[in-house]
Amino acid sequence: MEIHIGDRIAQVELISKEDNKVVIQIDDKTYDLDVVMAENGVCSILNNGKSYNAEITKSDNGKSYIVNTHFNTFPVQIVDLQAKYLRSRKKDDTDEMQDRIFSPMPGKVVKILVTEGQVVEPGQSMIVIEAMKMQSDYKVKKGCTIKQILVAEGDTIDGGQTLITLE
Amino acid sequence: MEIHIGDRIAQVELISKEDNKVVIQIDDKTYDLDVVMAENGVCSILNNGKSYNAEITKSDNGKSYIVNTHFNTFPVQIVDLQAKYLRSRKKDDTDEMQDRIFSPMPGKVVKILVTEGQVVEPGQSMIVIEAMKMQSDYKVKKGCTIKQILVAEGDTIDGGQTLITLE
Amino acid sequence: MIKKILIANRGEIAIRVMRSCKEMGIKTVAVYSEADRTSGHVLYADEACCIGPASSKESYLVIDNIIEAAKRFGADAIHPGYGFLSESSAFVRRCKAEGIIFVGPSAEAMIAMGDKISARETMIAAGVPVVPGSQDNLKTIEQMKEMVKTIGLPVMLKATAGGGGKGMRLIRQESEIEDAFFSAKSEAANSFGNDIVYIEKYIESPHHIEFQILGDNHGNVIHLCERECSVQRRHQKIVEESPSPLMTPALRAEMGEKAVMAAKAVNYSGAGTIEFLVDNDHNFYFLEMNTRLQVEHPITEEVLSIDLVKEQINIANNLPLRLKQSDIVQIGHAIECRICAEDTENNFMPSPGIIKQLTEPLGIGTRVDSYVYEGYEIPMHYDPMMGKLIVWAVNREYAIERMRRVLHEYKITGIKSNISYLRRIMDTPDFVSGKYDTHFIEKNSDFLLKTTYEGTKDETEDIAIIAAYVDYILNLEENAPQDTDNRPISRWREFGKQKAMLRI
Amino acid sequence: MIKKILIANRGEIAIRVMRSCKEMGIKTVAVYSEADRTSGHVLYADEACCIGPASSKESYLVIDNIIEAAKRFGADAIHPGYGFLSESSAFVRRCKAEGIIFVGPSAEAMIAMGDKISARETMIAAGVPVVPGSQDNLKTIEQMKEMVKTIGLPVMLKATAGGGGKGMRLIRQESEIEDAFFSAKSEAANSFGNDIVYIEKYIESPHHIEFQILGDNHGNVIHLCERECSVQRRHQKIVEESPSPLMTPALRAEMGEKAVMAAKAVNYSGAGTIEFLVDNDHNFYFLEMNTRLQVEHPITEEVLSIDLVKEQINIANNLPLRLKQSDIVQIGHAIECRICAEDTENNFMPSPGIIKQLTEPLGIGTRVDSYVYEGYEIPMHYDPMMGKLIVWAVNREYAIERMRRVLHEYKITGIKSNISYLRRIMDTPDFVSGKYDTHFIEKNSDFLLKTTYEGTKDETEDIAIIAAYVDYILNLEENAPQDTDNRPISRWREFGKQKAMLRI
Repeated sequence: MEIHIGDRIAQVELISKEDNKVVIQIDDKTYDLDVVMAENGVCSILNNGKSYNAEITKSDNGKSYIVNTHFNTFPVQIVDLQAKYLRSRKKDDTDEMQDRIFSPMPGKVVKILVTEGQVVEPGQSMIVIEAMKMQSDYKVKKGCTIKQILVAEGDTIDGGQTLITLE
Repeated sequence: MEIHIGDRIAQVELISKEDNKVVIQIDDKTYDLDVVMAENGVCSILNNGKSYNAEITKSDNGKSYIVNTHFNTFPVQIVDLQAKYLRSRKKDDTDEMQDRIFSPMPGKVVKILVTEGQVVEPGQSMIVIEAMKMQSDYKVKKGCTIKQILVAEGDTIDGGQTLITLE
Repeated sequence: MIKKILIANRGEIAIRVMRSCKEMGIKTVAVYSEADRTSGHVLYADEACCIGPASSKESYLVIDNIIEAAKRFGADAIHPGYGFLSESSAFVRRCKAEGIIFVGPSAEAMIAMGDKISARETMIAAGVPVVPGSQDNLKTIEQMKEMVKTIGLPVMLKATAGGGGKGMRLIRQESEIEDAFFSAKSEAANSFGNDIVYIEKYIESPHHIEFQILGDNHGNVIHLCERECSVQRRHQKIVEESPSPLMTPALRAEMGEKAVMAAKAVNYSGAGTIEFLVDNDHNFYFLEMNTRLQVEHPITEEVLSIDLVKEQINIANNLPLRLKQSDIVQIGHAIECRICAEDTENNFMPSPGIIKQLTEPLGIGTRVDSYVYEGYEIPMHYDPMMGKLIVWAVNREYAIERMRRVLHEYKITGIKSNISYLRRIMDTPDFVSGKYDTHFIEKNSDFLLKTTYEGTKDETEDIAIIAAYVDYILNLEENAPQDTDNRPISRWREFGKQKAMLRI
Repeated sequence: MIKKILIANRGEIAIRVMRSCKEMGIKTVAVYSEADRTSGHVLYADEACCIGPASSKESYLVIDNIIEAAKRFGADAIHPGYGFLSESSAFVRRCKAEGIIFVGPSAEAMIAMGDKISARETMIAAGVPVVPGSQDNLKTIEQMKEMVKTIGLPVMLKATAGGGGKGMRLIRQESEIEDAFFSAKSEAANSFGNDIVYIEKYIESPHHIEFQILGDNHGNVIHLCERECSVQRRHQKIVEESPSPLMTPALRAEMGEKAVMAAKAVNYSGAGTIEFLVDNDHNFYFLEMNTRLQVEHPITEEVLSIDLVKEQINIANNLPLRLKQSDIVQIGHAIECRICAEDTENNFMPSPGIIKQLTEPLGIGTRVDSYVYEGYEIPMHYDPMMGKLIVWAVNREYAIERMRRVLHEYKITGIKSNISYLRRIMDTPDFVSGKYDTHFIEKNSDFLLKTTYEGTKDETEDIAIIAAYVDYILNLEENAPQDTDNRPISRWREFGKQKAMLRI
């Protein structure tokens, strides 16, 4: 199975499993492990006696993880057959296409700098969002037209909520 | 509805509820409250501005609670219609009847002091259980006969597990 | 004596104040905005009062609402914490008018120190050194040369209307004066339509070092030594320590004396902080006074073994200072790290959200002042600081080692935090050697933003893969294909969103 | 220098030791029994090794297994913690034979102090006072009277074969001697078939006070002042404090000197504790020596600002003591409470189980040394102690106030704990006044077992009812009638109980 971590694509296979002893192959390395996992996502891994702790949070069909190990945070994607299929179908609309503006975190709309129907240039600022006393403005990557503005100044928004659609 | 707390039986009624504002009547007192509850059972109650925290754990059909407030721990029983019905049916076999020996906590069987078929006297020790370096011996309340011994010396036992049946 | 204190603040500082109140047997009243019902300080207090909507302009900054809460709950004193209304002289006056004790200085002292220009003048009059220079308009090159002679090189030439470095010139040699003067003037005129320029002494390798002071209502003032606060990013302090690695006993005595003079100049009562700029040659200049408790006050508490909040309350109770200057001797070394919900790798973007897992460090020499807990949703409306991690050890080297240990123990997921960034600060050679100034973060930015840490990249990546993979398999096995995380979105459930009437 | 230490222990003391190792840059190896895979010390260590089944006789007490683990992971030293093998001279000898440094004293010192009779003789020879008396058979009433004259009244007459108070007589006056002698002898003969009796000085109002000592491999020994440990239940310490309320500077100097003599008498190296019985008149008697770190060592660390584990490791590294006797000055006051999983209202029955919720106290002057976490299942195989809560404050009064505050913050559910019992100790007049001895728990048992606390009984009961009721309603609303608690039984899931082969 394929697992994506950052830019790396790893081939991962479960070789064997007995109680909490697991053997997992990642690319050309074989790991002989003792793994226990807490309900809250804390994972203790003993690899040849070496003790690692990882904290995981997941989202998106249970196949998309954020994993903390030591002082690192990794995005990890499980690409099983279903995910592969969906990916292949999605190939057409590449990530390059930016069809909306959203904020990764919740916040408040401070200012909207464009109007519907307006033609905007690459790098032009669309909207200013404030969270935790800090303002960020969101820009378009490519030239496009503002399709719809879904929020108003003063609105409270959620993380990931679509604010402006583009075309 | 009836709620039992220790020996006390309280009449509890929900008068109204809007968001986290609730009005609850307990016996002859009416409480106007602001209540929020965490998934892990921590409950914050503001009663007329006074801030209380209670931590609850529950078991047994979700109607039997252990509640910690300040430095007190209370057993709380919700007695709804279903529970009332079950209780009325149970009336026949009173708590007085002791038909088994069990340990409230997990542990290890250190010694079994009786044999099957043996007639025992009130207060006679049946079995010695060890947990956390401490030994406790379990006695019968009334004279009876040992029906069956379900464990052996050296066994690891769970809390609540029947160890010896009596008749 | 004060029996009940309302804490006009939120988050970690509200809890910090309540802890000392609880120890003193003083009842506490929390105030909270609608976004803060589940905040730690509400749960901690004896009583709590909602004072308005999420926006602090409509809640924590509304004097009327806070006074009303104090009266409703019969609080005889108000502790302002830091931020919000803590430096509002209007609030102090209002408390006085309402007969409520304000735990802090008088409105007059606050006003005298609140305005930069009047503070500067007061300090000059009191004999406390300020950054040499003047904000007078330099009209001619002769005036300029005269001024440079008084101040001494290097100087910074600045445009009154300036900003973004425009119209600014650093002058190190006399030969540069003329050119700088004319070019800056014309640049300023072109950029801002205003060619007024002035000069200030340029402080090389500036250290931000502040002195904690305590004054009582009986005219006694002492200083509680210094805190080194030069680890700053955009004027936001990140790491503080005490003692300062730059400090010498002689300099401490001298700066401490000036800090006491500064406080006495405004008849200061309560806890306050005199901030100085110090250069590598130990010249020091008054910067400003903070007329309240500082975020970083715990490091002073640790090296002096005192409780500043208790001292504040004693002062508010009209008691004379418990301590004399001769009692004040720093022991060992303390470091504080501010733990923030922010994405250090993404331009320090704030990262509000739900804390999924939280492990706070414990054990010897460790202090955590925080207000968050597992399952808590950090609101987007306020400061990203979740708490402070403070260590104490016998010396600076041991304190750094301890800070590394406790940052290693600190685990938080669900939101982004600056913990690994702080951990890297503890490994930065300039920090380890103690040879750093306010340019530290800028100078070491590459080192500080290294993304991998400890062990090889592949190894830690593989561990991350294993953790995710095992979780994935466990879920498959449990035959419970859940669409998203089944862990709580927020531990706090709003009690009945549907406005139902229920009768059981 | 030591690079890697195996900690031959579990729970809080294993983590305590690892914390100091981590700060010193020393790698750590945990050992664990099959019941301890998810114990905090396994998660904390750099490496971990399973050494056998749950029963400590088959794991933590098996010298071979521990030595094997040390060799496998290349540990150059072993720290024994307390309990388990920490006072096994056989283990010390084995370490030596295997070329592994044992962080503790020599086998010889351990043996000399391990046996009560030889320890007593060694102490008498070294001039350290012991409880007067002798275990010689008193055959005649004349011998008895002679002995009483030497020891002085009151004395306790005991039967060698005795137990349960049989054959025991407290003699306060000379006139009682004869009667006591004959009646005890006949009682002993009847009860045990053995009439041998002996006498010992009876200590009224005994205080259990111990002195921490440190010795190095170069013959230096210092004492680190005292710990008051008289709050005991069935010889189990519950609360400890330092300094002792009974202590005076003169007595401290005298007892400290004797403690150093005691340690020097056996060429002691490492950290150790000399336990004394002290009466209200400041007479003190050697009780025994513990040749290891004590559970209550943190209160010494707090008042002296040192890290005893680091000192132990430095000594094991053959370094001379870092501190001189003149450096040792207690500052402020520290109290420790032992947090145990036990049902104080039910004869202190141990209460293993799963911790459902856990909130540990934080903030100024607070130290928590523990190993449990939310979701952890406390195994039934070991000691019920989950951790220790330590506070420091400027004086005893403030330390008690702080301890009340932190016990209030400490929340633990799912298992029974002794937290409210400890809280009541902090309110017991004898404790508050500092006038208590080893009879404290017995004397105050009624007060300590009061079940309600703070506020009226009805009020707190109503709050408990409300919490349960609201949870019940919430569950009804969610239309998710679950048979039992839907919160995790244990957070730790055994990875795949069914022995399946899976290929994805």
